[in-house]
Amino acid sequence: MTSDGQKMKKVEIVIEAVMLEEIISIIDQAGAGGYTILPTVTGRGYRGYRSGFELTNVFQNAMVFTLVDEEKALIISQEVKKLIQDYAGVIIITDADVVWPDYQKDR
Amino acid sequence: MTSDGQKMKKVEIVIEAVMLEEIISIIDQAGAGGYTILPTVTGRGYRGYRSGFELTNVFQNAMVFTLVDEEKALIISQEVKKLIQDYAGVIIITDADVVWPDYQKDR
Amino acid sequence: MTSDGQKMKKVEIVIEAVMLEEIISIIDQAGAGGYTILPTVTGRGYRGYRSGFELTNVFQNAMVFTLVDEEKALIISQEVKKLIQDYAGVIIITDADVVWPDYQKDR
Amino acid sequence: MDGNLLTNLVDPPILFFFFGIFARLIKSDLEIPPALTKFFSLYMLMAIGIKGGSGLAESGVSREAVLIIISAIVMATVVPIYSYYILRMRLKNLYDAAAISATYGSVSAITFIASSEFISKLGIPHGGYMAVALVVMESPAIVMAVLLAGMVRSKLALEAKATGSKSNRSLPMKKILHEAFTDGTHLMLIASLLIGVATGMEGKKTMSPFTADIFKGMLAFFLLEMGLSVGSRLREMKEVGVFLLGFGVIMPVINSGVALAIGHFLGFAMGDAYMFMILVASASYIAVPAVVRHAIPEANPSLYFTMALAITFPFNIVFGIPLYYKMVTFVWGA
Amino acid sequence: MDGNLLTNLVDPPILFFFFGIFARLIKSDLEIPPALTKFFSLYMLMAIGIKGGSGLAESGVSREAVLIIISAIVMATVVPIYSYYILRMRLKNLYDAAAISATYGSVSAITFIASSEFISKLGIPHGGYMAVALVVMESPAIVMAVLLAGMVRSKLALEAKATGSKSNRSLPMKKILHEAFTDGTHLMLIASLLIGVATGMEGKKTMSPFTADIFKGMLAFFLLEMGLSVGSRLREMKEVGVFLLGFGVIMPVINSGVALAIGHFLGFAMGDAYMFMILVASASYIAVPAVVRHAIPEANPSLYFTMALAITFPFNIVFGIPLYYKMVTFVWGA
Amino acid sequence: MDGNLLTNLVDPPILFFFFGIFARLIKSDLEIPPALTKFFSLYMLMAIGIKGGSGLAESGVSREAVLIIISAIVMATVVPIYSYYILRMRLKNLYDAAAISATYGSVSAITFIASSEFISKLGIPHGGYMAVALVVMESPAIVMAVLLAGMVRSKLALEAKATGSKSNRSLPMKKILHEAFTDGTHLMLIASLLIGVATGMEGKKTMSPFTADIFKGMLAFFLLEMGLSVGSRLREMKEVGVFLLGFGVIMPVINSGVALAIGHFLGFAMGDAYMFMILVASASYIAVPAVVRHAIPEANPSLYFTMALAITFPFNIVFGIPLYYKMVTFVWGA
Ligand SMILES: Nc1ncnc2c1ncn2[C@@H]1O[C@H](COP(=O)(O)O)[C@@H](O)[C@H]1O
Ligand SMILES: Nc1ncnc2c1ncn2[C@@H]1O[C@H](COP(=O)(O)O)[C@@H](O)[C@H]1O
Ligand SMILES: Nc1ncnc2c1ncn2[C@@H]1O[C@H](COP(=O)(O)O)[C@@H](O)[C@H]1O
Ligand code: NA
Ligand code: NA
Ligand code: NA
Repeated sequence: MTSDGQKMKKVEIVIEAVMLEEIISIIDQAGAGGYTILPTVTGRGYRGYRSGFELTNVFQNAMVFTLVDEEKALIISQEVKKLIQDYAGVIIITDADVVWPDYQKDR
Repeated sequence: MTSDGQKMKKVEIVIEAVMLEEIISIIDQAGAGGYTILPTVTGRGYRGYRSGFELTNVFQNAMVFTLVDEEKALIISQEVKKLIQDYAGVIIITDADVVWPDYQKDR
Repeated sequence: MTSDGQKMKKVEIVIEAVMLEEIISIIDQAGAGGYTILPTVTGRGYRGYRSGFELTNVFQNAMVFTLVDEEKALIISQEVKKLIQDYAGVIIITDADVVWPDYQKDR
Repeated sequence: MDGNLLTNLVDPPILFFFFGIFARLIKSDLEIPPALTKFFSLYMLMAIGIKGGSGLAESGVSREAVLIIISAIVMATVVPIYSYYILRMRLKNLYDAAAISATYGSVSAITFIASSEFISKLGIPHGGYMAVALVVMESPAIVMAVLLAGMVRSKLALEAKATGSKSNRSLPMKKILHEAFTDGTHLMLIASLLIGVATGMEGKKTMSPFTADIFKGMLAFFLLEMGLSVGSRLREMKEVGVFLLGFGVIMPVINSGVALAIGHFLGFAMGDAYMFMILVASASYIAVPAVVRHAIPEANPSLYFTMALAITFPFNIVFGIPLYYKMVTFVWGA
Repeated sequence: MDGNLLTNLVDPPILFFFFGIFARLIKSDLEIPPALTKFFSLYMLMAIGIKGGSGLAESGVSREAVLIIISAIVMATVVPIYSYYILRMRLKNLYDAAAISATYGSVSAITFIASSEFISKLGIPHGGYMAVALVVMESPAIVMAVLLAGMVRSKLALEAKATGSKSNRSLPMKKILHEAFTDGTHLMLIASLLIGVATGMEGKKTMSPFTADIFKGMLAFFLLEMGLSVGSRLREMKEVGVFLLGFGVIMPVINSGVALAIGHFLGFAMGDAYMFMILVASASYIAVPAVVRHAIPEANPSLYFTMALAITFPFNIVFGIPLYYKMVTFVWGA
Repeated sequence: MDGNLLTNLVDPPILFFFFGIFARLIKSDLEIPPALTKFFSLYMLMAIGIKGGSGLAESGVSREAVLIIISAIVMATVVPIYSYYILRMRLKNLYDAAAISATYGSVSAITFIASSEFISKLGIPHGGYMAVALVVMESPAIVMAVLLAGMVRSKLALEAKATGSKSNRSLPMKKILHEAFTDGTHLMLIASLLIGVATGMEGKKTMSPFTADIFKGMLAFFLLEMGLSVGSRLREMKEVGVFLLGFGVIMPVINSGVALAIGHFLGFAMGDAYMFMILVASASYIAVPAVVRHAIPEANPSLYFTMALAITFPFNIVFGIPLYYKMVTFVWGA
């Protein structure tokens, strides 16, 4: 892959919007350096269509991803997996080459 | 990759917003377990800049991704490819490790 | 990977919303065939939480990705890397199989 | 019912509600942007609060006001309990029973508004403290439902003992209470009420071009969105089933009857009694689902949300509003 | 043109339109959030509908009303046909010709509003049924354009025979009709009209603080957004070319002339004739592009959208509104 | 301060501001959708512009108007300079000093509105040209700050010579000027002013149900959002530190004093002098940060934005508005 990138895991999580905060606290507790939120996505899955155009955000999804090393990816996916027994959601893990500013090389 | 994930394809499709429904019906017909929609994205491609800030959604894009096995990825990308001869759009396929809730393991 | 796709790099960039235009001009100058913008994302990183719900877009992020060959990916990531010394942002590079319409095969 | 009562329905906002349902049924792409829906809903609460609060500042807190507010809290606590026991007669998933109970114990601000318009048109006044009753009824039902769900959890844990791999992921009571009381829409109503009390008739006058004059138009848009939402939920009706459908139309009538009895026993004025019936008969589809989704994750939101929004809300708007009026005039003898 | 007529332009909403164009030309980052734009556009349709519908309830359906509505349908069908034949004299891509024809056969609600403000200021009334004419003109043009495009497709298929690798991906007529008739903005206008008819003067009075009093302010914001959109489209003007630019300004005048002749022949009242000219002269940049993008995917939206929005709309607002008035007064002899 | 002055605070919009802060402090999820916030902010500017412009059309441009506008430009240029020299006494990062100076040289439209409401309630008029003063004060401060930052850059470059790996990524002056003058909100105010001048009392009358009658309600929503924003910024207060906190409350008072002296020396009417004090005392949290983030990327927006929004804005609303009134009446002897 591109030379100066750092090999990391990109862990993407689609989740019910009401659970976004718990997901973020899982990510934080795993010691991730950060995360990015896509605040409103919609979708269909095992639990049917989640339209996101209702009066309540109960039927809305959010998406968040975090760039972490393999070990943290495992911790996060295990924790989130427990949550998505009860809540709509899915976890997607891909390999990624991440480029940080120089002064953040130590992540 | 992370141990308990299922190896799948993540098929991402950027498409004119007006064609979102056809894309979804292609995904459904291919037998995908679900999809996630990012309802408003903008972009530039072969057909020029698509700003998304007009009175009509004719110049707007949407994005959708579905997690499927290799075979379905092929079917979907072939079908969508036909559509994007006439409509702005692109198909992106990546390898992904997907973690489902336990009771959905059979996907 | 899926047969008829073209092997490319997907370069994703999360950046302060105010810098979106510079990022796009970097992508354009590198000769990329296009890009896709996710206009409002939020997140946390080295520079703290960027909520996106302020009166000004100074605390908001945007996300953009471009599909390019390895060489251009390198150029873009090097240029953007300079910018994210001063501005919040991160660069993520993944391998992707991209399917274009037939008449665009020459990209 | 005489023609007079059906005039409730020949009102632009109500007609836009039906239009919304229709548009969804014929699969139109009509859509109110979510940002506007959220704004309209905050606007409605501001309007109720300013009106109720300034009325309260004018009238002061009477003995009847206190009685009504206490009755409201009591009913918001008791309705979930008897609802739960009725529901568990037929529902297998007891968490669903608890969650549905919460929505019926709580209230719908838009039903309150529509009834208030209806009764004001008939020239019958009601007190500003009815908005306070609206406020105090929102949360107790949630607390009750959570207690019921806790009961269910303990019971199931006892039964299942070692089987329980699916760990209890419900929130601690403290966090639930925090959510119930700091919920944005809830706070908006409370704040508007207090601001109405603090600024009185002067404040009301300043705000009324915004909160009163253009109110009907904003309501028309909001009810249009409600109609669209109801329309899309109608497809999930088969999931709800006959028993719950029946519950969704019979329960409001029973609840309004209980409220009527209390109002008569305690000697409420007719307008107040009517609004009290409306509060008790209505079910919550905004605040309660938002909290209960966290508090009772085991319950299926397609059930409790659909019942409150797509069954009980339209039932109350179309039949309930004139029916409860018939009931109250029958007893009070207007 | 006398000064009197230019007063049309010294109106805050119209000035905000020019400001919008200017802001884009100097590359300002000014932007109306898309959610608001959508809301304003639904609001405009609600306002037209309530006003027209309640007017209709008042006046009843006269013989002239019926004549006007029939004429409207006829013109919406005929304009695309002759437009198409004019366009194909110079356009190589016949799909573009079909799509452009559709926009010119259909109508612009905002042009209708601006003209209605203009003529009302001059004290000349027009019937509530003009809003019905606005409604019925939206869809026939789409149907015509699709038929024309179908003709083109057959012809090209014949010519190309085995060459045709690019399969026909256009929608079946049934789906196009569904889209044309259930389009959200289209339904909103119809529903508002019907609600206006059903609730009459009473409904109008209830709604008017919202739909009439603050109307000018909402229009100012909407026209500002229109100006911004026009401004950004202006850059794509060179793609349009001299022929289409000429078409975009001459066609409305021709169309208004035809409408004038019909109106005179059938003996319309002057205000009605004027509004009929406006309808026929205006082009659609919201509903038609949304459907035609599906129905005729081979056509380039940068052409038909830009022409309707960035050429014909401003031309009508600035020159058309007073010009057609000159024309109608010349014939009716006001 | 007598009770009379505190009436400023017993106004629904102001109370909604405090409610917003409170809601954030107790971590409520209350939120105004960003699209609406943007709309409200454009609405406010439209309202100021139409009102000021039509007033100006009525009164014409007096000698005092010219003097005030010149004074406004001078103060917007001078305030950043002395602010910078005060700030660099303690701040290590000189870019931060330059950026903060820009916000204090510029102005806050909402503070202007709140003061205008306050003083109008007391029956003291001010000229339409005060809105022009508001306009002309926005940009000079930005230019000054950029010049200061340029100075810093040259100095640091000299000091560091070969060390400088972090290349200068600031924008060229031409682009900064473009941004400063074409900033959307800035243009909206200018355009509304000009439209107000062009359409005069007629235009004002047409627009006033929208721009004046429902104004207080829109302001209430906007101030609620301001309160929410202030509330979330309060957590970043420790980053700001004691020195800057002190600067944020003392500087406005000093600035208002300087403005008072100028106003007295040049013989402004009391209402104009008061509004001039407000302009000079207020700090910009919308336009300036948006431009300065590009123009001085080395500066930390958490400092300059938080100071203007979360310290100086609430200080002015709560204490400044009555305090500056005390000051002006003390000198003018009301
Ligand atoms: N196969 C899939 N591909 C893409 N997104 C999915 C898939 N399955 C589920 N999702 C997303 O995850 C959300 C919750 O899924 P579920 O819990 O299966 O209902 C859905 O609403 C989708 O947004
Ligand atoms: N090279 C690319 N990288 C990322 N997105 C692209 C690329 N090319 C096209 N797109 C996206 O796909 C949409 C349609 O592309 P096109 O059909 O090439 O105009 C664009 O508006 C972009 O959002
Ligand atoms: N580890 C990470 N994972 C995902 N997104 C990140 C990560 N670090 C930073 N970001 C995103 O990049 C933005 C800027 O990062 P930073 O410059 O580190 O503050 C953040 O606001 C996030 O949206
Ligand atoms: Na209830
Ligand atoms: Na036409
Ligand atoms: Na200032």
